[in-house]
Amino acid sequence: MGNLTVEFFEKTMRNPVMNASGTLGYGKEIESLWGIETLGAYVTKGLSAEPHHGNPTPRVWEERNGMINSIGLQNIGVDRFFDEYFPYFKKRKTPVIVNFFGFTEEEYLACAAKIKPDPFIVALEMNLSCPNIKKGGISFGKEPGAVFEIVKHVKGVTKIPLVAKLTPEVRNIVEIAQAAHEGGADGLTLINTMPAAVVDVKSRNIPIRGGLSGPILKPIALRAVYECSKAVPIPIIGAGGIMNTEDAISFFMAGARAIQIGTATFVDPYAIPKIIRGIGEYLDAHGCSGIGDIVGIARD
Amino acid sequence: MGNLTVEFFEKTMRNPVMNASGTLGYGKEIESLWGIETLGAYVTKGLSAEPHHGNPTPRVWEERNGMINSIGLQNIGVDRFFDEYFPYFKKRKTPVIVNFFGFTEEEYLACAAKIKPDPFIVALEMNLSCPNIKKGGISFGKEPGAVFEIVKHVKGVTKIPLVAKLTPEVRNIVEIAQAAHEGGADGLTLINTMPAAVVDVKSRNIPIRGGLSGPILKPIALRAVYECSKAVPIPIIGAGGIMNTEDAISFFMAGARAIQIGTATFVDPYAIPKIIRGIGEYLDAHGCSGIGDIVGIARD
Amino acid sequence: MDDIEATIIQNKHIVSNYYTLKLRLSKSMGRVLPGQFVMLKIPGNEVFLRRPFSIYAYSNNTLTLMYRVVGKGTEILSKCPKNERTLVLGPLGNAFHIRKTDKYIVVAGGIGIAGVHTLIKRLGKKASIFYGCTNKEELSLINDMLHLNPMVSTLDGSCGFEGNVIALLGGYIESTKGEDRQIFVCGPAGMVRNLQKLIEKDRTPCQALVEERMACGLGLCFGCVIKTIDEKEPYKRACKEGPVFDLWEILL
Amino acid sequence: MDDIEATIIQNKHIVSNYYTLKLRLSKSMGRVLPGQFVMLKIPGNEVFLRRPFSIYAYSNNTLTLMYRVVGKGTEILSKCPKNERTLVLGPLGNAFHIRKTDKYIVVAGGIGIAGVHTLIKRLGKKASIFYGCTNKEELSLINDMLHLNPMVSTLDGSCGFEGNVIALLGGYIESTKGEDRQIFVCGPAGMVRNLQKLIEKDRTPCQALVEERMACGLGLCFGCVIKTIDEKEPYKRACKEGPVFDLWEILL
Ligand SMILES: Cc1cc2nc3c(=O)[nH]c(=O)nc-3n(C[C@H](O)[C@H](O)[C@H](O)COP(=O)(O)OP(=O)(O)OC[C@H]3O[C@@H](n4cnc5c(N)ncnc54)[C@H](O)[C@@H]3O)c2cc1C
Ligand SMILES: Cc1cc2nc3c(=O)[nH]c(=O)nc-3n(C[C@H](O)[C@H](O)[C@H](O)COP(=O)(O)OP(=O)(O)OC[C@H]3O[C@@H](n4cnc5c(N)ncnc54)[C@H](O)[C@@H]3O)c2cc1C
Ligand SMILES: Cc1cc2nc3c(=O)[nH]c(=O)nc-3n(C[C@H](O)[C@H](O)[C@H](O)COP(=O)(O)O)c2cc1C
Ligand SMILES: Cc1cc2nc3c(=O)[nH]c(=O)nc-3n(C[C@H](O)[C@H](O)[C@H](O)COP(=O)(O)O)c2cc1C
Ligand code: FES
Ligand code: FES
Repeated sequence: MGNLTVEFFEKTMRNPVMNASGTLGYGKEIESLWGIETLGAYVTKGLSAEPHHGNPTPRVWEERNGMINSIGLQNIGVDRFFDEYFPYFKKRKTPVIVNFFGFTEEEYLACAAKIKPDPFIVALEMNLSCPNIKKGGISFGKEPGAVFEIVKHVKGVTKIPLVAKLTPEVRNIVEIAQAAHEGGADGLTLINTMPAAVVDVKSRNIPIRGGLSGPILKPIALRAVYECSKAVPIPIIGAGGIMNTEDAISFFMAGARAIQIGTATFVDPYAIPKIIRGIGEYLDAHGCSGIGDIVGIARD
Repeated sequence: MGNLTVEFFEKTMRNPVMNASGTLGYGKEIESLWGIETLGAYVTKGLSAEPHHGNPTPRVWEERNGMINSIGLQNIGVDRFFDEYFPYFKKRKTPVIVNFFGFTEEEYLACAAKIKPDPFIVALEMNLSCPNIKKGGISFGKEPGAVFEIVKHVKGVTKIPLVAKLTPEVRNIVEIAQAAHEGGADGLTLINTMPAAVVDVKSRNIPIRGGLSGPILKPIALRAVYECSKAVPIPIIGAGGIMNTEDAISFFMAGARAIQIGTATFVDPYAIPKIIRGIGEYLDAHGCSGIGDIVGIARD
Repeated sequence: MDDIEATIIQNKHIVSNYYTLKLRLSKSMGRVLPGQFVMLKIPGNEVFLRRPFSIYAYSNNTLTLMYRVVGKGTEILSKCPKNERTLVLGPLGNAFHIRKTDKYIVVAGGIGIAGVHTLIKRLGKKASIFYGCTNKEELSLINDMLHLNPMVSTLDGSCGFEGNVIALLGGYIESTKGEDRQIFVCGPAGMVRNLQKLIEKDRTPCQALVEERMACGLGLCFGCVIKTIDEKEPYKRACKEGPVFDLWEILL
Repeated sequence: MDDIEATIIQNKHIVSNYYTLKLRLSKSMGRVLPGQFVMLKIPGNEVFLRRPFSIYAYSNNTLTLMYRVVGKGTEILSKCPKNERTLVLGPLGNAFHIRKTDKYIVVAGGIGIAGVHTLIKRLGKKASIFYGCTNKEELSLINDMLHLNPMVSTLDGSCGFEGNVIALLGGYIESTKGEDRQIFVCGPAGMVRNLQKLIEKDRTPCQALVEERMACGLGLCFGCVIKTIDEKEPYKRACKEGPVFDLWEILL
């Protein structure tokens, strides 16, 4: 099979496929099905400077061709992750991207500052969908100015490459991408979930309000990847409803240099290894020497 | 069957169900299947002060559980509509909501000013998703300040009740709803299509970038309806992926006082009459005296 | 015109990826004109929108379509068993207008034959038929017209003229110069463009059945437009003002 | 544990909306413990996520589930014919822990019986079984346990004790006071809460099998949590740290 290796921020990854943050637990949970080293990089569950309990249930709800989650960023905190889990990835020579968040700018900075550079840390992925509790709960990723500031400040406390993960709930994702780039982001992940709600007609309840993921998100994500990849020179990691190899290829063609797979793993726990294999086969069948041959080739 | 009649802006409508703008042509096209007077109100195709040609093809594309359109607001102009089509609705005693747009504020004002009050015009529906060509193509509906201004100015040139139709591509639809209300909007329509794109892996093209509609949109629309209905006192018209009676009921429960049906008509041209009948049956079966009994009753 | 319940009574493979589908309708479609089409619901819920197909034949509440498998919808359709139920919206669109003339010429390429089949049946011996396809095998698509002596071309030369059908037509057009002719065409966009070039000088009267992506088929969405020479309102709906257009009024 | 191809060999209606589903697996699931569950793919593509079901019985690569039709997924499942193929991810979750004791008490309500079925088979005559359901007919769900002399209650009083099973259990708990007892429970949340109240004073050792909405079943998503008394980390995953929890450690 062809060469799937990619360089990301001067680190080599076996392939351009990662899990999406929050959809592969702390990593170890999948080991009875497939080895973590299958991944190009493991993206951590969203971590914060201090542990968080998350939301009460229901936390997940099925939607036609998608799902809504309201996990509420439950996590054991960045310190425990590095004590208890990080050695596992190092032992398995699996690069890690550390997804992190905060409810205030200070929390973002505190968390980023705690993470020490390491040969197996490819990047920090900064979740900008998080509500800013000092600004009435409006999330950090909404205004170009605010994005510029927080990215710049985080860059000031870490030497690790920084990827900004953007929310689609903005007026124009291209201007947010540009602001992140100008703030110093080394890459972008597009996109996080889209806010949504369910009405249960029988019980006359709104059982859940949360983030929409899965196939439903794909056309929205593809648009974001395409438009942002034309507007900024930094690498883009695509995410949103990638269920199979064809979906993955479409993200590369739209301009993504790597992809993340989330909800698909819940539907088929082998989705990630299958898609990695599928990408290899696609490249072989089309005489490509690497993923670079198809990144961003789709014409409008 | 129970009473479906609703009062909207002091006009009586037979029922709270409308077509969504742009999905029932100029109205006459459906007459060989069912009578236009079936509708609570007919919502016009988006009209502008001057005619517009619209976009080249492809203009429509199928998505899993939805579709993408890029019609480009083709229309014959507001004058021709009132000359050639409006008398048809009057003759059939069918209330009309006039959807309109502009590419500059002046065009919005010019169009609104041309529409004379009439017993059969329930409201003007102002499409705020339209790109402002004087502001680099960013649409009018994106910033609370801009929305407040344009709504206020349009209110200054018409005595007809004004409904603002919002785009979901904003940082926080609730603040847009509030701005529209403060600007003087008498009602809101939530939501317009969500920007999306398709990559055709075989041809390595992006055949279409446009607005996503259909079932895919429903959870996003429900969230918008729910949150905005809690935040503003003006009536909300819900739209987005309503395919059947249960979907319709869920929008009422989330807080909509009327609904619009778009894409469903393409899948089943009888979707509108079926849903109207279904709502009546639901109200009967649940001992409701009118739609008011269920509007906004869903609890979080 | 209505949305009519239908039952598949036959779904037959013809050759390569071509099929015919016979449907029994639960009620009459009313009068069907040559060139009209239907919007067919693809059984199941894998695909969302309906698919447009020309009315290949219709009589006694039995509708026949001829289709080519090109994507997801037609793929699913090709696997639908007998007795599967579905919905057919139609008849839709305008129709070929048959004006009295000396010579009727019908030109079709590939699956385009489905669009002119009822027209050919109507014209009978009065029509000169030109049909282009890929190879000999695909000629079974016109098995029921052989008595009308169609002129055929195959791209691989395995039968008839070798090359495209417009090249074949060229000689005929030349030899009937000056006569009052009327051309009807249905086929791939490239073929129709070639025809346009061929007869550009004489601007021979010609009607073309065009294909555009459709969402509603009813004129509701303005998704299926084709550009015309009408400067005031260039985009006309293929499903409503079409699918048959005067070749000299459209911009391909 | 693996995602295993499976073929439906029987899908049998028992009574009202209860069914049993027998699946032949293409390979062994390995060791299955009482209380464990599987994530079943619902055939077709109408529903998206998998559905969790307790392992009702398992031997020789044959897996049996007992299910109740409550929504879209189970509705579709109830219509799946023999020979339909699907996928079964499992065995998943922790298990009931059987500690040596004088008295084992198994309490189940409705479809909750599926969660304790393998446990009852394991305990055999050593267990006192309490089963609550709606009416006499539903007692056919425990047909294969009648030789174990289960105590039954029906809400309509059509068989056994009239009322809920916790009320029935009350007398037994009273009469065995002071003995070393161990309770296992699986049933609706209300029933488990009532049990908690009943034995609150003595805090009788009790393990509860809980149901939460799940997306992955593998501990990946943190969607299925249940609140516990652990102040540092209150939310535990029902699919990973559960589905069996110490009744005195969870907050219902
Ligand atoms: C008026 C008219 C008459 C037609 N008559 C016939 C006929 O008799 N026999 C036949 O085989 N085909 C006919 N077609 C083309 C046929 O509609 C498409 O081949 C079919 O819709 C493809 O569907 P799919 O799901 O297999 O392809 P996909 O590519 O998966 O379809 C995706 C979408 O694109 C649309 N689409 C794709 N290709 C075409 C096309 N060439 N034209 C229009 N829409 C397309 C589909 O309708 C669908 O909405 C006709 C088209 C039109 C407009
Ligand atoms: C560990 C465990 C074991 C279970 N064992 C059984 C069993 O042996 N037999 C049985 O009949 N049922 C069992 N259930 C409940 C069963 O999973 C649900 O009834 C089923 O998922 C409902 O699916 P649906 O599509 O019919 O309902 P819908 O309401 O349409 O389902 C929508 C979503 O909600 C989830 N959901 C709905 N109800 C429940 C519920 N009670 N518990 C968890 N998720 C739910 C579904 O999984 C799905 O994701 C078990 C649940 C868990 C967590
Ligand atoms: C259960 C769940 C938990 C998630 N948790 C996080 C998180 O902690 N941080 C984050 O940045 N994104 C989180 N996401 C978003 C995903 O990483 C991803 O961006 C999104 O789900 C779209 O991809 P998908 O459609 O492939 O799932 C979560 C998504 C899901 C479904
Ligand atoms: C083909 C098409 C054309 C549309 N044209 C307009 C328009 O002119 N003005 C407008 O405000 N919304 C327009 N819309 C948006 C719809 O009115 C509606 O808000 C949206 O489609 C969501 O509803 P649905 O999911 O029921 O289709 C159009 C939608 C479609 C699919
Ligand atoms: S397909 Fe909708 S207008 Fe023609
Ligand atoms: S269902 Fe995903 S963690 Fe339990």
